[in-house]
Amino acid sequence: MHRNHEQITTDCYSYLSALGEWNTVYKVVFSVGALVTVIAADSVGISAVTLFFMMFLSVGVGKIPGRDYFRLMKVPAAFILLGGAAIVVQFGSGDGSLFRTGFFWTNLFITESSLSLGLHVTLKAFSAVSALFLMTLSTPMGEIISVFRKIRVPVLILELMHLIYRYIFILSETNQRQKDAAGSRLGYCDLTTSLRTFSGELANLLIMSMKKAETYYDAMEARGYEGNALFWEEKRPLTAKQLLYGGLYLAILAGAFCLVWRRG
Amino acid sequence: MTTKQKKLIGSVAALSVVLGVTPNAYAMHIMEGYLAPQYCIAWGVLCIPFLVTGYLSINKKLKENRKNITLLAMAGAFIFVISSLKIPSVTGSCSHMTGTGLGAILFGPSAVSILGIIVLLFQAILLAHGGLTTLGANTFSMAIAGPLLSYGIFRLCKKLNINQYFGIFLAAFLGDLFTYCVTSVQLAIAYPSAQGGIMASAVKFLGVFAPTQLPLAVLEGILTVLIMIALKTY
Amino acid sequence: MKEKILEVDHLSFAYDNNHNALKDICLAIYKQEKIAVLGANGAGKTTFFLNLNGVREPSGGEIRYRGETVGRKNINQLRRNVGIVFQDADSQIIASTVKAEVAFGPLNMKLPRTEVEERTLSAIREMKLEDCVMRPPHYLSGGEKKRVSIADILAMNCEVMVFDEPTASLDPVNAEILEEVLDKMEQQGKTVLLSTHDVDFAYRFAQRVLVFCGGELIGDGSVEDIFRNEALLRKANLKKPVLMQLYDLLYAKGKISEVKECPKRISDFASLL
Amino acid sequence: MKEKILEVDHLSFAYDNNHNALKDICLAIYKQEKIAVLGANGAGKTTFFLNLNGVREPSGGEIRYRGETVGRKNINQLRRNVGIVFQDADSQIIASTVKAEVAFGPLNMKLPRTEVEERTLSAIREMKLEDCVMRPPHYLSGGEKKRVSIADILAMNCEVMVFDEPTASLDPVNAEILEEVLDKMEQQGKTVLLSTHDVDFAYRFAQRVLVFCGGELIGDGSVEDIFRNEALLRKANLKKPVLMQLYDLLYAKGKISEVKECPKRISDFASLL
Repeated sequence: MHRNHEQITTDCYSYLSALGEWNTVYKVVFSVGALVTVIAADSVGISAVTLFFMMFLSVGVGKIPGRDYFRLMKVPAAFILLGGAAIVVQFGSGDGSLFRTGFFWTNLFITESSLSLGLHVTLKAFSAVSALFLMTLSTPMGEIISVFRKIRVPVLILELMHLIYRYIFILSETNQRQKDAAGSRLGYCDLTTSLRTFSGELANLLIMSMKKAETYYDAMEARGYEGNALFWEEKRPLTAKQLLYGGLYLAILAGAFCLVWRRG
Repeated sequence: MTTKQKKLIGSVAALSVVLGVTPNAYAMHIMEGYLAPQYCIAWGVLCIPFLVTGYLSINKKLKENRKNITLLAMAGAFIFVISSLKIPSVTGSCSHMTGTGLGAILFGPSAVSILGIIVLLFQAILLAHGGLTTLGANTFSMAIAGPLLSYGIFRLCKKLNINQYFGIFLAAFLGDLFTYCVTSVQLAIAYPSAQGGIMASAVKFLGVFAPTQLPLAVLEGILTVLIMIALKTY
Repeated sequence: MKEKILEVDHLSFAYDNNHNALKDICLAIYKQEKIAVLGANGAGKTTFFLNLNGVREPSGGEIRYRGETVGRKNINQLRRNVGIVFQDADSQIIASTVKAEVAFGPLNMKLPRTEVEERTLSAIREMKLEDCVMRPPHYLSGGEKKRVSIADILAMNCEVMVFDEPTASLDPVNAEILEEVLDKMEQQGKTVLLSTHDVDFAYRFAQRVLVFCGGELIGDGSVEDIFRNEALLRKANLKKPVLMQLYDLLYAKGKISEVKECPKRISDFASLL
Repeated sequence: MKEKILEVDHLSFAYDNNHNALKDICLAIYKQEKIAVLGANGAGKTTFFLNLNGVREPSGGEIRYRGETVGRKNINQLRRNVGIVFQDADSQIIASTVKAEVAFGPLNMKLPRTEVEERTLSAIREMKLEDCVMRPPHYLSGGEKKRVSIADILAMNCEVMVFDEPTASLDPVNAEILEEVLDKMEQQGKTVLLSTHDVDFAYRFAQRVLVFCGGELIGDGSVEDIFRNEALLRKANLKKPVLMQLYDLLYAKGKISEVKECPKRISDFASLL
């Protein structure tokens, strides 16, 4: 939507998604419910079903461009791949392994169970991320915070969340300008200069933000803030269509559970 | 070249390929879906006393002066932003600071616990780093354990009259390192090895993340010192 | 005699560091006045506005709102009736969508939900922001942000509207929208205070001019009086408006007839030549 | 024919989201030109400047510096020779004292220490900042910060100086200092590009005007040509400079003699009436 904030990856989709109209609490319950189901069920079938259904909701129904969706999925990939590797590869004597190689004084090896656990965990992680994406790619931060209010998170924390969310973008915009200005003065000409420039930018960003904080408070107070900020929350009706998708997911889950259970 | 060396080089090469494939080396956030429910809950519960202490200290600060709310929020946003910025590098790979050490030194460990959990939540929501169910575990390692150790070392070095900047370096470096160790142990508890159990598994997780995390910890230490020097002159 | 809304009585204000930001300001503000506030950066304009709205508490003197001295108890009344559009829109915007942002003021005035919504949408319409209602402020352009910050205050429906340097870095399109809003406010009978460095704009807009210099109010009078006072202009480092300079020049050369009030727009010149 | 310094050849630039910020810009910049860059916010002025300095890499077309195509290898040469004074002085500041701040550019150019110091102090003198040499820039007033940001670039001794909206929110004192600097640059034979929303200022300052609209260069010509082109002005939402409007009016009424070039200052009018 805009050139700034490229490093803040998911935010812009939450304002564009066709799922934005959905009832916020329902959406969060749906997403977190699926998330908990995936990790509690701990089953390949449930993970796979959830992964595909959540992708269908975000991309198919929510109209998030598929290419962007997979690009976002790559973000947690570093951790998931490394973590997966650590689970798959065992060391020790390595009896009954599929593959074994000497490594210093010990052996690295992969067993059938470690391989299947690794693949299983990787699938589960991607599935859980897709469930999280259902919420994050369709719910603007202000609405997520409104759900926290409903579950009685202290007002002080809510207020901090609102302000931090806003300030994140102000600071990152400022930093983009800092980077351009420093770059134009050859601040990134070599590595040592770059590191010095980078830390100089951050120090200045901190000072600037601390100095601005007072003006920001004044502006809030001038608009009637009395130590307990109230924020507008949109009312989003729960429709039959939204419930239908939830029902569909539950039906598929039930089917998958039956299959898993019958197989033993 | 012995076969051992070959294998070592091979595994290092394999790792760098993995690192090359993965565009972003963030600090150690345990990803969504990685922990079973009992661990999610256990780590969450373990955070509660620290978070309550943090909440009370923030609350007291605000009672003294209501205007601190925007300052605190700025501090939180600042921690988020430094953790989302790419550290300049020649190789083109990107890495990010954790900001835990700097945050603890600047704002104190109790405020950082609350700001930290908010920042971690935002990282999960806005950057797809970490997750909701793993929030407890991540908060414990990155917003509580790391900052507490950093702050402790920072104070200790001050008391022992160790060179101030060396103290800051140690605080940030060890805080980062500690975070990475705690995360590895958290993962090991969730995924113990068939042979050797949790200990062996912890060694594996430490080993697998070492190539990204060790240089990052050193860089974090250096950058924290540079930032503190720049701030000191004000 | 017009209704007196605000009275500023020997107002002084000092920041913590004892540096006096405002010294002994006395003036009264009447209903429907259009006042331009001039003076260099750091002359005290912004501090004056913050005192006027009650965000800062005077260190000396007092402010009376409709005859009533403003103190801790009735300060909210002042804040509700004097709205400030801050110079930097970013520092004013706090909510995560345009609608939530504009609703912040009315909502914190504890108005009923339907009225909050009504006022919010009407302010958004007035500032031509219909396309951005559900967009977050960080995806708006600079001009849109400025308009949001004005809509913020419009929705509070204040009696007195204060604009802190609204013209700085506005592009022509947004400057035009601003002038429209100012015209509309005049029709609605609002009192407007506006600080600016642009004397030509001040000359066109205002009936009355306040000149600040080093925390003191060194000039308070009609546009004509202030801009004819060469000594005052020199002291405050202000230029005479271009149109006034031109009128004077043309008059000296005998090319234009004498008028009571100097023309304020180029089109006004045509009939005089 | 004057020396050609920069050639912009079918330059395009797109941000990640494929929204074209600059489309097919072609122009050449000559030594000692004084160019005003006009256009609404978001029209592409700042992006154009960033491309000109090499901070942004063109997505299409190329820039030639003294005939040489700019690529990754010689980009630092471009940065050394085209200096940008950014609109927001705060985010330009990087060091913790005024002296270190001004020395930042020359130091990164890897100049010998004595020359760095010499250039730094001379830039500080030129911007009348002698009193703040060792002070942290963040504690200066807005006008002083702006002056520091100009000194930053002066110290780099660039051939081409770019000012991104330098007049926005400058008070009269600092505006005067800015005009002095611009005059001095003319004497030193520098090329100056300057973006502004103030057509009167542009009219007074520039010989040549570039007009941007929606990422395209829709106008490039002499001040007279551009400001006489009513269709262009309407398209870019620009007003005619006041003095030009007045000249036209006076001329239509037969009160002023015909001249080849419209007078640029009020004092110029006196002799014509």
